[in-house]
Amino acid sequence: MSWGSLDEFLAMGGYATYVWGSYIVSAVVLAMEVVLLKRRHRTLRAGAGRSSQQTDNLA
Amino acid sequence: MWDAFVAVFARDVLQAWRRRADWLTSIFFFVIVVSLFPLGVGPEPALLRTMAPGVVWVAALLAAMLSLPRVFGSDFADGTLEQLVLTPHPLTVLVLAKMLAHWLLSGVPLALIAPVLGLQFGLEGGPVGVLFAALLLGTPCLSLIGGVGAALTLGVRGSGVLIALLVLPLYVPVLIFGAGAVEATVAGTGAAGHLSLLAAGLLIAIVLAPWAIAAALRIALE
Amino acid sequence: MWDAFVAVFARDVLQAWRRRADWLTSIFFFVIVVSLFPLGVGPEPALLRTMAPGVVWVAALLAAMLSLPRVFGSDFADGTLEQLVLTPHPLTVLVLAKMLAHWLLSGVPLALIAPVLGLQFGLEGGPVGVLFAALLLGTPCLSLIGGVGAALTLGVRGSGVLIALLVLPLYVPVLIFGAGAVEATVAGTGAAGHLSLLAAGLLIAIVLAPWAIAAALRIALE
Amino acid sequence: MKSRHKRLALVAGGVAVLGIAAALILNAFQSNLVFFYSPSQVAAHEAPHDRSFRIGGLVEQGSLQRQPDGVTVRFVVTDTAKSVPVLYAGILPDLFKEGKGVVAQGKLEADGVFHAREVLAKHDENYMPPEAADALEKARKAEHESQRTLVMERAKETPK
Amino acid sequence: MALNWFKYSSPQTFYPLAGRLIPVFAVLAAVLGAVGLYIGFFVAPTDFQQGEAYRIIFIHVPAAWMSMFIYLVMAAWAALGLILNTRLSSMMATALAPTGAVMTFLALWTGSLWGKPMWGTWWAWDARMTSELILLFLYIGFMALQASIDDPRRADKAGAILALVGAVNVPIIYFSVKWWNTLHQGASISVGRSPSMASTMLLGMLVMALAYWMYSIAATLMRVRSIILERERNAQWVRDLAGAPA
Amino acid sequence: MLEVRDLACQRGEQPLFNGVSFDVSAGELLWVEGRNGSGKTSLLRILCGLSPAEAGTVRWRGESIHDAREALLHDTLFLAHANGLKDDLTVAENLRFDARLAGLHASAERIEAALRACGLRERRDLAVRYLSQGQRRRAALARLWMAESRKLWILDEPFAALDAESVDRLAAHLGAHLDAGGLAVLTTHQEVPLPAGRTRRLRLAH
Amino acid sequence: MLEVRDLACQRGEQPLFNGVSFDVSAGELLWVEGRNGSGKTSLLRILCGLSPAEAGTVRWRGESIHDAREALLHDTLFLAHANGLKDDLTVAENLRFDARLAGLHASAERIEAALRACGLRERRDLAVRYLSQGQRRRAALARLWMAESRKLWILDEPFAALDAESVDRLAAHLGAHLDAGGLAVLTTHQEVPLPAGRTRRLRLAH
Ligand code: HEM
Ligand SMILES: Nc1ncnc2c1ncn2[C@@H]1O[C@H](COP(=O)(O)OP(=O)(O)OP(=O)(O)O)[C@@H](O)[C@H]1O
Ligand SMILES: Nc1ncnc2c1ncn2[C@@H]1O[C@H](COP(=O)(O)OP(=O)(O)OP(=O)(O)O)[C@@H](O)[C@H]1O
Ligand SMILES: [Mg+2]
Ligand SMILES: [Mg+2]
Repeated sequence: MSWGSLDEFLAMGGYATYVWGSYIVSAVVLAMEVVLLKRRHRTLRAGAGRSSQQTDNLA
Repeated sequence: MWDAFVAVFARDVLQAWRRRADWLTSIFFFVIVVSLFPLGVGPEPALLRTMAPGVVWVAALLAAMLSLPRVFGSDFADGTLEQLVLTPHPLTVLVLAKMLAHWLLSGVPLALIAPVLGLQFGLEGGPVGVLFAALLLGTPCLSLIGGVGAALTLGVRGSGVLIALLVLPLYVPVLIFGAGAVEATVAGTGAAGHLSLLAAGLLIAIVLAPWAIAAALRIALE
Repeated sequence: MWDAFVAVFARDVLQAWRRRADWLTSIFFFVIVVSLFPLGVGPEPALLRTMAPGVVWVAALLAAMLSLPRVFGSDFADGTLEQLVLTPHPLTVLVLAKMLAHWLLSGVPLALIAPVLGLQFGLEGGPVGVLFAALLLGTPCLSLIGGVGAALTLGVRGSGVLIALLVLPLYVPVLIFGAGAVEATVAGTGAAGHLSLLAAGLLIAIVLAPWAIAAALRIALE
Repeated sequence: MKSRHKRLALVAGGVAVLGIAAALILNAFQSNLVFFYSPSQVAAHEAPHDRSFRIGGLVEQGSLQRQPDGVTVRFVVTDTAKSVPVLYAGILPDLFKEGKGVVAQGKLEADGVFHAREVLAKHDENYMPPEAADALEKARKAEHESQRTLVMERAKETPK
Repeated sequence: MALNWFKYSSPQTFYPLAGRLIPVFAVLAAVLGAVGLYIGFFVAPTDFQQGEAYRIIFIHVPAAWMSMFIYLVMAAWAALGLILNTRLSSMMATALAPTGAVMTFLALWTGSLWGKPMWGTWWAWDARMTSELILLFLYIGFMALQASIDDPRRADKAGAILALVGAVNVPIIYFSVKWWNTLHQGASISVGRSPSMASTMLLGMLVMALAYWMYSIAATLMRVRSIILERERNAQWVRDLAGAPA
Repeated sequence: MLEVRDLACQRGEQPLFNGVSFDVSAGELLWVEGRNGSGKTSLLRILCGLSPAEAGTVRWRGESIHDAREALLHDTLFLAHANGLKDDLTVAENLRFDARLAGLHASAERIEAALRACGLRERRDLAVRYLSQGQRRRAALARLWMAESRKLWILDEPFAALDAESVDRLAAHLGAHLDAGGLAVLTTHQEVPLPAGRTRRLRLAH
Repeated sequence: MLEVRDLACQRGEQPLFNGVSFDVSAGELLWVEGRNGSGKTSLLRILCGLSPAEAGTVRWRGESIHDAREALLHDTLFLAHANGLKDDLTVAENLRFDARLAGLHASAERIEAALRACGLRERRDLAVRYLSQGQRRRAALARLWMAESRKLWILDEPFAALDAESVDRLAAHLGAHLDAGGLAVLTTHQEVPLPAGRTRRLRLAH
């Protein structure tokens, strides 16, 4: 299958809203999940560091 | 075991009788919710007749749900639940007794009142009978499924609405087949299929729900 | 006095924040209840559109009501209510703070989410805006009136039915004018009348309800 | 010892009850719990009377007529055994074509015409390029006209 | 072998293992996703009846499959945690839920965007769609329940019971199109029947399904690592991680 | 300062007590004794205006508490059988809101000090639902360490569930309160070292 | 008969206790002491199988309580901080249901006798919500007068809120229970006359 032009590709045979609506939302949602997961893990690692430093200070 | 079953059942019924205001309220609530719809939607008879099964069932769902937090909540707060768990009898059996009492006090009255409400909405004899039968089969499911939600949310922050979130999705099939039974009768296509699905659901719930409830209660007490 | 008002308000909000699962779920509850109706009634678009205002309002009423027992119930059980009554500030003011917190946490989110649900039921822009406005005016009424009921139900045995009888009739006008406002907009007759009635009801409730609630709380503690 | 017996009895009872439940479920699928009714069911008076319901089937080849007003269409829904004429005013879904599946919501009027308020397309689970579909169609036509594989066949079979 | 299992069922040993596995699955997901999209958009032909709109299939079906599959896996881990009392199993269940909910949401979203042009409606209350919506509520209920219980052990057990009770829904979703006649069409792929789909389309769908699968594994492992850190934050080994780069 | 005359109280059909009269003046503690159910709690609730009495009068600073309710409330701190704590809030939060509400001076340091005095510093950020029975009682009592502005303490079984050390601490604090010219009315079934010399007893015979 | 080995318990993030071991044999009473929050309640709940222990074993009649849960429950009576009474039912009703449920022998005369022993005969038909704090505790304790078949009594602060007379009565009853070959594990912060010679102490240091 080959598309005549980029426009034709973007038009998706007249179903652009639906096809791209699906694909873009899926991409955004999945990307967001990954970003949130990374952030959560990063803050946790940082937090682990801080709390251990605190105990170090106390000790 | 049987003695303990009866004791739990009798105590719950007696307590409900002492607090009859409480469960009368939930029945009253049912009646009010159903009666509110003609006020909100307008008095067109055909419209009301179409809505009737759905409205009655949704109201029944909500009424059953409203009474759920009480099922184990008060036992949990005053320490009787601990005593229940510490009896030498299988907890599932005692739980079944509690659920039976709950159904008798919240489900059966709804089933008895619903026909009157159905008539008010212009339903005829046949559909009203099916409505009654469907509620009689469906409300114990509501009690049992609801019991699982109630037990799971025991002693949990913000349990009231969490119950709704857990339980309402599980209520949906009961709602669909319950309302479907009446609608099918109105439409003249026969309600046997819907009713037997409701009955099957009830049997499954009777077997599985007490087990889940008992496990959840044990966890809540840990 | 102002300090105490803020303290009560802040405590209730903080407590709700601690139980944020609670009010997050209360939004879900509202959404789920509204979604139950198409399941029960059947999917016909015209029917759904007709029912929409009534359904949304009934659901709002229920969501507000579900959270009511908590407003004073937990304070009563754990003894904080006694402490509240024993402060040197006017109890009506403290009660008003509690009701404000309740509305902010239960009423406002409903008003915010209702437009989305209205769209799902096929309502258009104009009616949806009115739905929003009506809920914004109506939900504080529900909180205040419900507060009277909640206060009366505390402790006094056998009062449940009485409360249902007292409070639900008071809810009915809110419901009728609230749903009526939206229906009037759909019908193109303008919602100004309904909305100003709602506003009037709200003002009356703000003046009278705290007083009634305070009195009821004192009685409950005797 | 005794309590073990008790527990065993409880478990056995549970299993028996679940068995009954399974039987009831099977029984339920004998009757019609459906999203839509087929024209045969309508003909056999299994569909609701005086009430709105959904009808599902194929749009009969050559039955589609546009009324002069431009929005109203008439077509016949068939499951090859029976058929029902349908009247509808409104926007049709893209997949609405003669010979394809359709689900219409509306009411069967006394004149025997189904007045639809909503028309949905129901398509099958086959996916292929147009050329392949053409080839298949030609082969099938050549083989035998009467052996049309019907989209709605499965739906018809379901109640069994 | 058995020994290995026990070794890796301790959060402390699993944490670094997961850390090493994540890139593998992430890369697999990315590569398979790229290949799948290429096949989907540039190799697979137009459909004879749906035109280009059918291309939603490449993300709808994987999301729908994963939504059900993740629920089953979650229930299985939860049950394992309930019975064997292994901490890691319960953490896996907790970690799976949000990804499952995301998949369910995507299945609903893409399905409804697909339904509008093809069927003529965004939504119909048929058995397939309703039961999928219930699945979303079950996921949310599971997460809300666990979130509102402070004690993680209690949260695990309570969640496990809910997960098990809700598992009844999955076969209903899957078989709904068989049991009732729904608006949603039947399965294109089922055991004992050759797929009713052109082979390049099928290939694209399967590759995308694999990509989603790998993605789900990677996301779940990432989440389970966070959960391990949260729950074991007082263990010495977590404190020792402090200086080390994440 | 607190004058009680001919107080009578009835519960159900039987009178609980009749003609109870006493005075408590600044620096004095009244220990209300009596068997279970003899009406101690009922008496205390009447004193702070929560329940009405069947007959008799209660005067605070010379005024009837019905006419000068607010004056009484400004001066009174009441601790009931129930602890009056929110299970969902932490100890510190409970204390803070409670103090603000009661119009007590509740700076962070004072709360900290009160918590330390009650041996709850380490639990300050734990939700009350996780406290042990005695820790809850202590959290409720922490209020007393912020309540110098309150002259009249009415305490129903304040020593319940407390361990020996906490009992001593509370008794000492009561002594300090009396020294500062405060009054206290309390009940207890336990043998506790109440401030000697300044403690009067009232026995409700039933 | 009750053997506890190396019990450990954790609440929140900190261990409450570790390596707790003791034996209680027939006719003995174990008094679990400790400051507020030292883990007494937690220990008692582990003993009767309500909570899981972090580590360690509890054996009753030689069998682990996890394997022989039912045997333990047949022999055990547990009284918690909470009274386990239904506010809406009368004292007599509470007692009757409770006894039937626990499988105790609960004829009308026995209930009557138990009520008399607890000094609640006059309140027998009063709803529990109207009882005073101490009367409630007594109602909960009335169970002990019907529980000869229960060998192991686990009592969490049984003396709380009781007046002196009731304390003595309960202590005497405990003595009788031990005489009959029973066992008891209890906690209390009060100085009560526990059966001399047969009482052992376990101090949970925290
Ligand atoms: C909101 C609406 C929808 C929901 C909730 C939904 C849900 C699902 C689910 C749960 C599955 C997996 C079950 C299975 O594999 O049999 C599935 C599969 C599928 N869906 Fe949907 N769907 C929706 C709309 C649509 C639409 C509009 C189409 C096409 C026009 C579609 C086409 C498919 C296809 C082709 C499969 C794969 C079937 C197979 O090969 O097994 N879906 N859908
Ligand atoms: N409705 C009623 N009918 C009969 N008696 C009642 C009723 N309500 C309360 N009582 C009795 O009134 C008394 C209330 O006593 P109160 O609570 O003041 O006792 P107390 O001295 O504080 O006892 P405790 O030491 O146990 O706390 C109890 O004896 C109770 O049984
Ligand atoms: N989630 C938690 N985080 C931290 N500490 C906790 C948590 N849950 C419980 N605790 C602590 O565990 C202990 C529980 O003690 P327990 O109730 O067994 O005490 P106790 O010895 O019975 O005390 P009391 O004499 O007051 O009844 C308390 O110190 C409590 O603060
Ligand atoms: Mg008292
Ligand atoms: Mg304790």
